[in-house]
Amino acid sequence: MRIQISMDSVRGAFVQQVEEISGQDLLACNQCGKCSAGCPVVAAMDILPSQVIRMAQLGMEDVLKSNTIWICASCLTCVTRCPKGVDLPRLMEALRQIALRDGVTELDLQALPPELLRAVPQLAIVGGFRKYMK
Amino acid sequence: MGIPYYPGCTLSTKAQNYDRSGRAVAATLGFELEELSEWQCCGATFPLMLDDSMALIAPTRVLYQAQQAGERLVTLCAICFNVLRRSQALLQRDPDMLERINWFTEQEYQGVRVVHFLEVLRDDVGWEALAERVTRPLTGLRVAPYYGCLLLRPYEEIGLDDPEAPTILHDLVRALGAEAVDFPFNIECCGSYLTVKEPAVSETLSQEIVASARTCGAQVIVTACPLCQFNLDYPQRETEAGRTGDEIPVLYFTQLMAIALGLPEGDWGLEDHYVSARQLFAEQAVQAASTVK
Amino acid sequence: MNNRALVIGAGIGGMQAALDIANSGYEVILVEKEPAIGGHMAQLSETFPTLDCSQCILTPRMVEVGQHPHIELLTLSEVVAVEGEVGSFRVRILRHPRYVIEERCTACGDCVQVCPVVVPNEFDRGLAARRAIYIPSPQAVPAAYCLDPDACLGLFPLACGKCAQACGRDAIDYDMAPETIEVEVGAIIVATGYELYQDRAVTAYEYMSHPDVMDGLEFERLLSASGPTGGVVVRPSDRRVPKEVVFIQCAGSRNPEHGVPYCSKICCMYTAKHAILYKHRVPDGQVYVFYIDIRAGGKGYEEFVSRAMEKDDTVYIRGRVSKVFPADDKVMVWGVDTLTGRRVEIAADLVVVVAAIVPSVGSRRLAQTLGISVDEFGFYIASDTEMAPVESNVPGIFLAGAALGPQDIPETVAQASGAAAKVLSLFAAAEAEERARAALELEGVMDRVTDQVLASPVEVV
Amino acid sequence: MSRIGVFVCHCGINIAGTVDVEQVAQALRLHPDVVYATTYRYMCSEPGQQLLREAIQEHQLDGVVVAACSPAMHEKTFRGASAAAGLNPYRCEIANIREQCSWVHEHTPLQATNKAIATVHTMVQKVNWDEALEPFRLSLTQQALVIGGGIAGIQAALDIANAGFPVVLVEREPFLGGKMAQLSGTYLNFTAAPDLLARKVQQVHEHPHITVLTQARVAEVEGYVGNFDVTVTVGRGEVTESEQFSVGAIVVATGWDPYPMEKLSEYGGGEIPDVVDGLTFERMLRQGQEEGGLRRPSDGRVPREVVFVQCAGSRDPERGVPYCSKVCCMYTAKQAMMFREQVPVGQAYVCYIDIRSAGRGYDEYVQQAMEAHDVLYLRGKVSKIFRGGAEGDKVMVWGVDTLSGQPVEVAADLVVLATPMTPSHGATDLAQKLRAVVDRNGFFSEAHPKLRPVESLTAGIFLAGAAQGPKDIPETVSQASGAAAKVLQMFSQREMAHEPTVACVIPQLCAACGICVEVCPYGAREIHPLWHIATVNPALCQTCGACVMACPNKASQIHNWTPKQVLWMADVLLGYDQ
Repeated sequence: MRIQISMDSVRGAFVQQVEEISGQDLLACNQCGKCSAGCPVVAAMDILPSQVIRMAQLGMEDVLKSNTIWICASCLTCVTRCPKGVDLPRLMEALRQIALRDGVTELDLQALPPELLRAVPQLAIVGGFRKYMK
Repeated sequence: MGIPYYPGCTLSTKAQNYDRSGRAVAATLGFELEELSEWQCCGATFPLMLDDSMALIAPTRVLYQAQQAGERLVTLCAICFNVLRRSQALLQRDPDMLERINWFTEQEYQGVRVVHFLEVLRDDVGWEALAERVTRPLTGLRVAPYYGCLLLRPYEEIGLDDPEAPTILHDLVRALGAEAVDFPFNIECCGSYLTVKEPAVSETLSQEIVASARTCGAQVIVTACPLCQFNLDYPQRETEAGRTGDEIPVLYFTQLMAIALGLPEGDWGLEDHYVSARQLFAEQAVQAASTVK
Repeated sequence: MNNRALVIGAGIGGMQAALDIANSGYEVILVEKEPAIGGHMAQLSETFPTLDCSQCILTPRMVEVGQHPHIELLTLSEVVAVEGEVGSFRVRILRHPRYVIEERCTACGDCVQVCPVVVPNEFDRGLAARRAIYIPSPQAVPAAYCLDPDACLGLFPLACGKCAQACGRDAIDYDMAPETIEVEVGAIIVATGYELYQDRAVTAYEYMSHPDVMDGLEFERLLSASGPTGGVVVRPSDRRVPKEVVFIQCAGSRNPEHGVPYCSKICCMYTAKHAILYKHRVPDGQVYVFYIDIRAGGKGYEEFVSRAMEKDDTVYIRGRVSKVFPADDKVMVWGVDTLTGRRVEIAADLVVVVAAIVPSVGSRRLAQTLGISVDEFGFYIASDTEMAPVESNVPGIFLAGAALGPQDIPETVAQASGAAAKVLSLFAAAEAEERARAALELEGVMDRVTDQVLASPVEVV
Repeated sequence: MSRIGVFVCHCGINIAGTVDVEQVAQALRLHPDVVYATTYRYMCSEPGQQLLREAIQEHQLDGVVVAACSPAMHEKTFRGASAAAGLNPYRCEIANIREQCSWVHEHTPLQATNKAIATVHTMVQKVNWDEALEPFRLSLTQQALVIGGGIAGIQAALDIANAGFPVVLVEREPFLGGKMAQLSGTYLNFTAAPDLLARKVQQVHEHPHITVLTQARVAEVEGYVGNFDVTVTVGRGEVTESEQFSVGAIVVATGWDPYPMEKLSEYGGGEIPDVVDGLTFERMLRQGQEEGGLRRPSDGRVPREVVFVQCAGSRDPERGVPYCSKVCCMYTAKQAMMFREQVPVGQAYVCYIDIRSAGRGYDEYVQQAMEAHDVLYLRGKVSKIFRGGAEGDKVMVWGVDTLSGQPVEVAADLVVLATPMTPSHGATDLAQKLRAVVDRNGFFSEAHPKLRPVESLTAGIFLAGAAQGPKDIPETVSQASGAAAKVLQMFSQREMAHEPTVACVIPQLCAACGICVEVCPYGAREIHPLWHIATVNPALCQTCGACVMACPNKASQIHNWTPKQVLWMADVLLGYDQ
């Protein structure tokens, strides 16, 4: 399967939406990979954070199916070290929002072990609601 | 002297020991943490979307309430600190956004300085002055300061310390007479709210962090964030398999201060942890008990 | 020591070397095989990273060379034999006939009006046509027309003769014959430049077979305000404005199996420049660049590539292109994005193959004539590539520019001045020595006189 | 009544595509002072200049206006052509109808044409009042100063001295050789750098025309092109002595310094002893050659796994330097191979973003590192480096391979950071003394990035080597010879010409108030002790106009830019209302 690349993908509605919500210029990223190299949660991701930007640059909407955008904990390690000043956490947030606004819900509190739910600090739940639900 | 203080949700509930020790320590040093008369949740996440001004309303309300109380607002929770400091920075550089929020909330927010209690200690008290107040020096105790994310990042808006090689908690630990243990994972993320979505991921991260601190010889980890504290502490809880013996207690820096500054054991709040630190401070506890008598 | 220099090749490298020597007061013979000087730089639209108009900065240099009292310019000429050694090389130069008397031609263009032959214009890389009698470009130096004997309907015997009839100054001479002249020079600088690779590794991308697949120099002409389209970017097949343009870098380069193994050095930068210039001309267009590594080493170069990405929305795709083929009115490009690990295809309106740099035709033969070393590709080899980069293995013969290997304009200019410095040192040192010898001789004479005076009997008063 | 000729250039379509050039010529033909006006496709081309020369003679023109591109581009060209036809070149002026007209008014051709006509009219008025000036002839000192005794300075000094001209070579360190003296090997010869350099250094020391001053600094530079007076302070043992030199030209070859390691805190720079920069590693390799084996700094053990981190600070506009340091890809490949030669059981890893081995033979060189020396290249920038390993004796490197999409971790024995080449410390200070310009990164700016790469923007000051920007040894050597060529060209004559369009003082108006002396940034003014008026040193004047603005009496004027001329030009412009 070949991915078709054209103006409709690289300058399409998806790219525009991501850039608009995040306020980031996707093409400012030159794919050096430093974000992926330092990401503390990269082990749990199915694709690298730099690949998330890459797919967004090329207008590949199936980036929304990647678990990486949900694993990202907005720890800001990447943006602290990015040589080009690309705010990857904002891009991740934009992608999450696009998915959430599309009706995806990623948080299921019922699925959590009850003892954890009882123990967890309030702000984790508030934060979780904000990050994973519409 | 009183400083307006925002505890936030977690410090009013699950992390009361942080709140209690913080207030007690501040009072001892001559600062009264004066809780805002009215406040609500800050939102727990700084809104990262440009088209989402709604999420800014909650933190701006908090900031407005603080403005009524004074010029600066002190926080203990690193997450509240991050949300409020970034919100303040955003409103300051984006007057249009400020106007929009003010219009919507029908208030006249102008600006306050959001500081973390650690900054008060460093800039108002000073490490030397603090050291002089120590009555039960933690000599020989190897403490690993764990900074996490939100106390330091993003540097442009937070600017509290060097984001790659922070020292503020190190300095505090040293002022209390303990040894500060440097470990490479001290600015790695604990997983934050992943704990409610992917607890396993978050647990792996916290194990790495704790293991790194242990390898470097730490006896106790200190932090400034209730979520970090939980994420590092909870996975070390006693399970059916029992304990490994490798556990390291995870304390708030204010608890360590309360001990070193000679406050009564009631202010320490050591009872609320999954890994107990009591053993470590048994000597100080005896001293505390005798002082009370 | 003969204080005259020979410079072979009148592109920007040869011109710079010639000017540096001539401005120091020495005579220079500048030999160029084409009818006009300026080399490839004259064909360029703008230059990176400042986007200066190439002709605007080059033309004054060309005119300076053309009018310099110390430069004898021999166009349509080739060095065919060299004898002797440093200080006294005897050089035979073959001068091909121009069939137009330079001094008489006013470049009025009356001849062109009547010439019935139409052939592709080399200066515009075949994107436009010229007549059998032509001038390569309006700014050409020397500003004289020339007759292409291969295209002309016939010179021997004369088959047409219209141009001579049209010429009001009797400047056209069909009987001009090749001549060989012999000159003596003290030093030689070789600056014969480069060509673009046109072999298998680019023809595989439909270059030569598809009108909308072109090389970098063709694209330069397409962008140039003085080019065949006046700087309007249209594709050759249907003269429509291409909206999606694909650049294939390393076409032939870094390809030891099918092309050349070396990196051509300048392509990354001129591709970024092309992307920026194209976007200026077609603001709603989109550029894609397939690359392996982006090689932007040089002052302001990294920043320039960033500008192509950020300001002009160029999409860089890391991976080689495997196949290019026609698909309806598009050119289909099959490549890969090695960063996502996905195969990609782009239906392009225009494809630019960024072809490798190879030495100009005849560099091997010239090397043989001069006795200097060449590598397997035909690039000249310096005697010590690190510590003596402009000196050949023959004393008195120096090297400059892309004939030594791919390099960009500033490097070529600096290196050409470097080669000129070697010649100037040589000449000036010889002059100083001569002066010293003359002084010594004079001193000798004086000594003898003194001796004689002293030897003669002196009367003490 | 003047006899002025007007020549309107089409510049292909650059001007004629917007401005109606015929109409411009037509309008100017009506001007009482204009006796000839025409248009041509490319005035700068040889036929264009021929046209100008012929018209000057045929119509006995006493002034010329060429309406074309910016005077920065072609003023010299057309003044040269005018002079060739016997017209005083300072009565040839350029009306800029391209940069300031056709290009900026592309969408309003009518107004553009009117503006072009007004512009040309204005310049005709200026020519009317232009004096026929003659360039000054200035004497020239045929001695050169070379600042910096690295390979660039050495090469430039040798080339100038070999032509028979005396050279003063100033080096602030006790020895010549610069950074190259610290290298173990060059690309092609792993062990030869010291020998290659030593040979050149010896040539310099033995050269009869070169005066070498080590532990010396340029303290002061007075004067101007052709006649600089330089004060050099030389450390001799305990004492520092001052020496004066007169030189005609100066070559700046101050080289580079490594980027401060402490700035790379996420890489443990300056903190972890086994994280070193490229230059330090060169010294380690050299020591390894001499002492029979490479050792790492912390514990003197032989490093088995070495990670080379490229772009450690380069290509990082956010926190490091924005530029690419150009030479690191190549020296890293070299160092990786040299490491393998000294530690055959070792493994080298190179973390990179793009491999920049551009040029003939360079890509093959990196391929050789990969194929023959098993160097493993990982595409991705390193994020974090810290102490680790079971014994705490390893250096942990967190990187990524963006090609397999996997984060990677290497427990290395040694990490080599390819840090940026930055301008030599003190370069900006020196630039100030020389009145030369540095770019925002602190490298000396060349006069033109394409065609004048070895000249600075200040006359008589030339550039060689990494002082102008990152460069490797072969490029530096070529360029240093290039700078020498410019000096030799200058020295080929005993005199040099200087533009006459400089400031002057009308003595009757001058009150000797001294304001002009204060404002002149070039030190070109002084109050004459006897005549008691301000005077101008024309060789120093750069025609900036500060004195003209400052003079309360309008006594300070610039030749061919007199207040009278400017006001009358303004009159023409303002009165022109269509």
